[in-house]
Amino acid sequence: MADENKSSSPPPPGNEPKPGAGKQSGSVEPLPPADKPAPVSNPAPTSTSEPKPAAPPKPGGPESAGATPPTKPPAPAAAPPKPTGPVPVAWESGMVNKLRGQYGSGIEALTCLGQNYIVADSSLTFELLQVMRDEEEFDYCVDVTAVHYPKREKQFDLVWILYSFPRNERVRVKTMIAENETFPTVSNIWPTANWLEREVFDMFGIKFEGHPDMKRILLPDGWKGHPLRKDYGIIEQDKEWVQINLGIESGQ
Amino acid sequence: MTPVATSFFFYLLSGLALLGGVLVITRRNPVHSALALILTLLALAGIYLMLYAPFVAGVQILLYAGGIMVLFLFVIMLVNIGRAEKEKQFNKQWIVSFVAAAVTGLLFVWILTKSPLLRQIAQKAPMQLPEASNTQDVGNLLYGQYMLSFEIASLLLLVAIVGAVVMAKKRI
Amino acid sequence: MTADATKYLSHLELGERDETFLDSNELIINMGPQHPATHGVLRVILKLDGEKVLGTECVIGYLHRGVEKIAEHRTYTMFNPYVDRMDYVAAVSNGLGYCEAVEKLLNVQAPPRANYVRVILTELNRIASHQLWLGTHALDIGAMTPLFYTFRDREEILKIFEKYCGARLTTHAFRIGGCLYETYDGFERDVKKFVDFVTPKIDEYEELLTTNRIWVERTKGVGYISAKDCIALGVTGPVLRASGVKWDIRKAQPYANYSEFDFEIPTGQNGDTYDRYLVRLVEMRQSLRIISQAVERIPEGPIMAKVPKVIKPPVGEIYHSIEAPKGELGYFIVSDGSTQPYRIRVRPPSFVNLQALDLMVRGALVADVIAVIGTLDIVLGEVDR
Amino acid sequence: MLNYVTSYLNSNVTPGQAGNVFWAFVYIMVVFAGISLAVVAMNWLERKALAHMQVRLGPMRVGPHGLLQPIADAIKLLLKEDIIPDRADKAVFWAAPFMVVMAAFTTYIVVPFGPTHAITDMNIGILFMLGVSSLGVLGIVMAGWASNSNYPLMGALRSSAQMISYEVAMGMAVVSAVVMTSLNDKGVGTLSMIGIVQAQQQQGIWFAFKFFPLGFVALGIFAIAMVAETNRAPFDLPEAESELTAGFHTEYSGFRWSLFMLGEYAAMIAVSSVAVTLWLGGWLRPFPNALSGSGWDFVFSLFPGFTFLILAGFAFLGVIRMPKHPYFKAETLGLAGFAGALGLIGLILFIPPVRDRIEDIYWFIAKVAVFMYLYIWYRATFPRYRFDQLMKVGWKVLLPTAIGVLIFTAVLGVTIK
Repeated sequence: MADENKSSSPPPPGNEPKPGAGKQSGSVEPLPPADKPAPVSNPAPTSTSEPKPAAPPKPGGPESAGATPPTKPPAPAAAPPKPTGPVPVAWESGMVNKLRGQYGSGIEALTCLGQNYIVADSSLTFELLQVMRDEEEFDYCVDVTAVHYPKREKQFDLVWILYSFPRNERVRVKTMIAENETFPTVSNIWPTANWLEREVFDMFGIKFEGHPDMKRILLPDGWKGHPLRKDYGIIEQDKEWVQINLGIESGQ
Repeated sequence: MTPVATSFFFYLLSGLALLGGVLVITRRNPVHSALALILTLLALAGIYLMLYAPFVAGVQILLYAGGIMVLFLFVIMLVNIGRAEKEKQFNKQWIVSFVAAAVTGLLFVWILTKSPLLRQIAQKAPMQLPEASNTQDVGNLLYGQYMLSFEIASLLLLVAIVGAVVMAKKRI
Repeated sequence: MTADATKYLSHLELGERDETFLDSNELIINMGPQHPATHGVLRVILKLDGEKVLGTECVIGYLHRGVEKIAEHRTYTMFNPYVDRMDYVAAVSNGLGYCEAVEKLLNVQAPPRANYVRVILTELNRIASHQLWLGTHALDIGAMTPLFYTFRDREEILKIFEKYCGARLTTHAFRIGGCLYETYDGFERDVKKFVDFVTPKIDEYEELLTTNRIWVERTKGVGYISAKDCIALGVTGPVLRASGVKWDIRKAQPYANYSEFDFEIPTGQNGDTYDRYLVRLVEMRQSLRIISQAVERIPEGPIMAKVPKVIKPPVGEIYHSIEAPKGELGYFIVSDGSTQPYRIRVRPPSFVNLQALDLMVRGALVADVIAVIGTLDIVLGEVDR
Repeated sequence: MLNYVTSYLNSNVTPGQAGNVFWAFVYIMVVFAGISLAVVAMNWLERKALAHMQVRLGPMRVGPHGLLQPIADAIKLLLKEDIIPDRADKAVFWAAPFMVVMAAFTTYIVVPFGPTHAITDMNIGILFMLGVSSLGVLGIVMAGWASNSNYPLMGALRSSAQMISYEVAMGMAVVSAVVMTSLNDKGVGTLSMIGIVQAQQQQGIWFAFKFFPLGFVALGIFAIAMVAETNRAPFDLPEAESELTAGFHTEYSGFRWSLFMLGEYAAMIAVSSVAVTLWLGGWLRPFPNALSGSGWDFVFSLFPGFTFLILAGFAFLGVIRMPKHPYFKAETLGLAGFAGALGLIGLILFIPPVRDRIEDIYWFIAKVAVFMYLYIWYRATFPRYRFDQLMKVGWKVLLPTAIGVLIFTAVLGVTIK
């Protein structure tokens, strides 16, 4: 599968005119990269060459900065910029439109810092992932992970980072779930999710339904607590486990 | 070669052979039994040497002690020894077999001491076989006088090999 | 793996047992965590029928240090050295991935000269990593000598690292926004000399192994994995390429300034250990190509972009991945606008690649398990983090 | 008594054949000590040669150029704690290393270092050799089983299967050499080790070159099978470090472990001696027929002395290249002394009576040394075979070839005479 035509040529031609970079509203000025003549003049922000088919031109792209290439890169604003943060904007593409048509307001497709992501309702997410795999050819699940926001009502962000070999495109799918809420496993869709979900379970305590082997992967089986939760202190440990299994007072 | 301390080595080797034989049946652990059997076989090889039959001794070591017993051990090692050790070592007929063995032994002793024929042979016993040509003689006999039986025996072994393969592997 | 997963895998071969009357017990063997061939503290539980592998289970985590947790309690700058300790044989690559990810979050770009230095060092590190892999892999298969050859040549790379940044292994060579150190006098000369030195050495490794009958027998057809399975299992890097997928992040989604260089992506067809070996050898040669291009063109200019002393990225999240020697190394960083990352997730190539072990060794022999662990090129520091 | 001792000196046979217990005992002691010394030297040489093949130096610390390293190793091994695993079968665990060593050393009873320089000459010499060396596998199997652990058990299983398989091919190759001995007037061959060498002398050709290439192929088969028999690279599966940690001797330590090593190296020398005896003319010097005559005899008899002088020269070169620093004074002196001793031995070997007596032994050892070097070379060059490939090589390549060689040898022997 994964044909060569995508891999050998850098990004698909569709996104070349568009500078792609995040439309940072902040004052951090990107440095124009190519100021010497010899090499290929790469359009300003190569680092963010995430392909985004048919994205609308963003306002205030950095090409204005690239247009004034001094021999010395311009110093950024004298005062350290106040990070106001890039603002996510809606992500438009054929696929997104199709998905919107299918799920309506259940999903929200956004672009931030040149990267696309979809925030979906937790009830829709599994189906969405299945569709992404089977119909949209996102055949490679790069990563499954989670983020813990203890102050939120739905405490966990579950994140799937997907990549499509045929489209050479990355997308993140995010959903929110509450503590004690389970989520159906995607290890049936992408076998690679097997260990990744186990790690999420190990670190956050999120259980995946239907997972073939839902147990801890990095920490020992009898360990109590899930270390990547925000309420788990950095020097916290399962004292009891350490004392029983290692025969020492404390691991610290 | 002039023999040295013949009787000492004879008793030593036969003692070892007997000891090994007894250990084979009394040890509970099958690996120990197999090792005791190897001891017996080696002692027998020594006795063959003393009887000026070096070829038989060599074959005894090469085939029995070095080949067959290694295969024995190979199989035994894969057996669950823990279970074998818990099982009963002797079954109920041990009295019968003991009596039979004792009678046979007595019979041997009686023949050795009473039989005139054997006594005749025993008196002729110290016939010196020429060691130097022993192997050649064995070869001549096997491939001359006993050619047919030798070949039949090898055919039998071939059949046994094929049979073993067929029995061991369900699909070939 | 569940039965459903087979839909996405081309084969899920369950080791078939020979039917015999002599039914010996299945043997459960615990390989590791102390074992000469598990490359650290990997523990593999093998279910064997004689020498045949019926199934495996990897037990990992013996080197777990909670890097992701530590990251949440360090500033962005302070966390930088920690990433070197993950894949410690390719520390420079780890640092590149992390620095670029944070730079993306900050929307800063490293100056061109820094990019060139980064590319040179990263490619040197790729060669060093592959050399270490080749030596240990050959040692696992029983060929002792390549180990010493590769270590001899890897030493030259480490010398360059040491001259550049003072460290040989955990280099911490890059900083957010560029490189901290200007190249030392004679850096270009050293790198050129190294390229000239190591090019014939790679032929030397090949001479020892590529046509060696035993080596070919031990590696051809061993640890086969198809392209479909690779993608389904998320396996990346040389393993994926050896299965015939021409995919390399340096080409597919170029980072740093890789788009400026001319190089090939080697691929194999058979997806076996031998092809992976060949692919990695060609990769070393291609890396040398990149290095010699880069060192010719290295521009003058600043080596560090202007970044604030206190790095405080705006609220947001970023996923940035690079082609580490072992596969796709990704950083998913969530920033809450403070000086400390809210969450850093490392997507380690070794961890994901190791998952394919079970599939690759089912029905093979014990000796093949060793060969496959070697060919996956895992580093337990990265698997466990 | 003195009479008994001196009477042997006039005889023309080995002490075993002469039935002289005193000299037999002396020979046994000399051979035992010599082999042990050879194993120690081999240990050093292997580490050094391997190191230089692998662009490193090898032992350099203990003594000049690490010459005393084997002694240091021996002391370390003897002083190490001797661990017997709790769940091991103690008696068998204890006996296994002795079995290996005994099997390896017993074979030397029939190894002919010269026409009279053997402990004894048995009518079944080569058969005895094969038989006793095959007992070594018993020790390995015992060790593997008695350790009561999975890795040693797997090592033992591999070892027994491997040795039995390769013994077959090995035996076939040996038989083809034995068949060659019968190509004389009487048509009677011999299994005696001395007889085999004498047959080569009579026929005026080393069996390796007889019916070329048949003898050479047979030697090749034997040379491969003997590597497998002694569990050395590339056939070192029973102790494959990267797979089975250390195979059958994983659980052994200290003295017992060193006995395994002793047995392994002694067995290596023993099988090499068999190869030399059967195919390379044993103690015969090169070209005994083509370059015959007292002049050539004299030239060839100078070889032992010159060899030692060359070795002494190398040692002196080492002395010259030693750093001129007080720290190295003791080492320099030691190396100089070593060189002096070698040179002295070389000079002694020029004395005519010594020269005549030692020449056979010299040529035998020189030929064996070539094989020992091959062992080291293999180890530096080859990866390890996998178990099924090993079996394939043994049964599907070596055995048919060996049978073919045997048949052709027999046919040629009958037709050509």
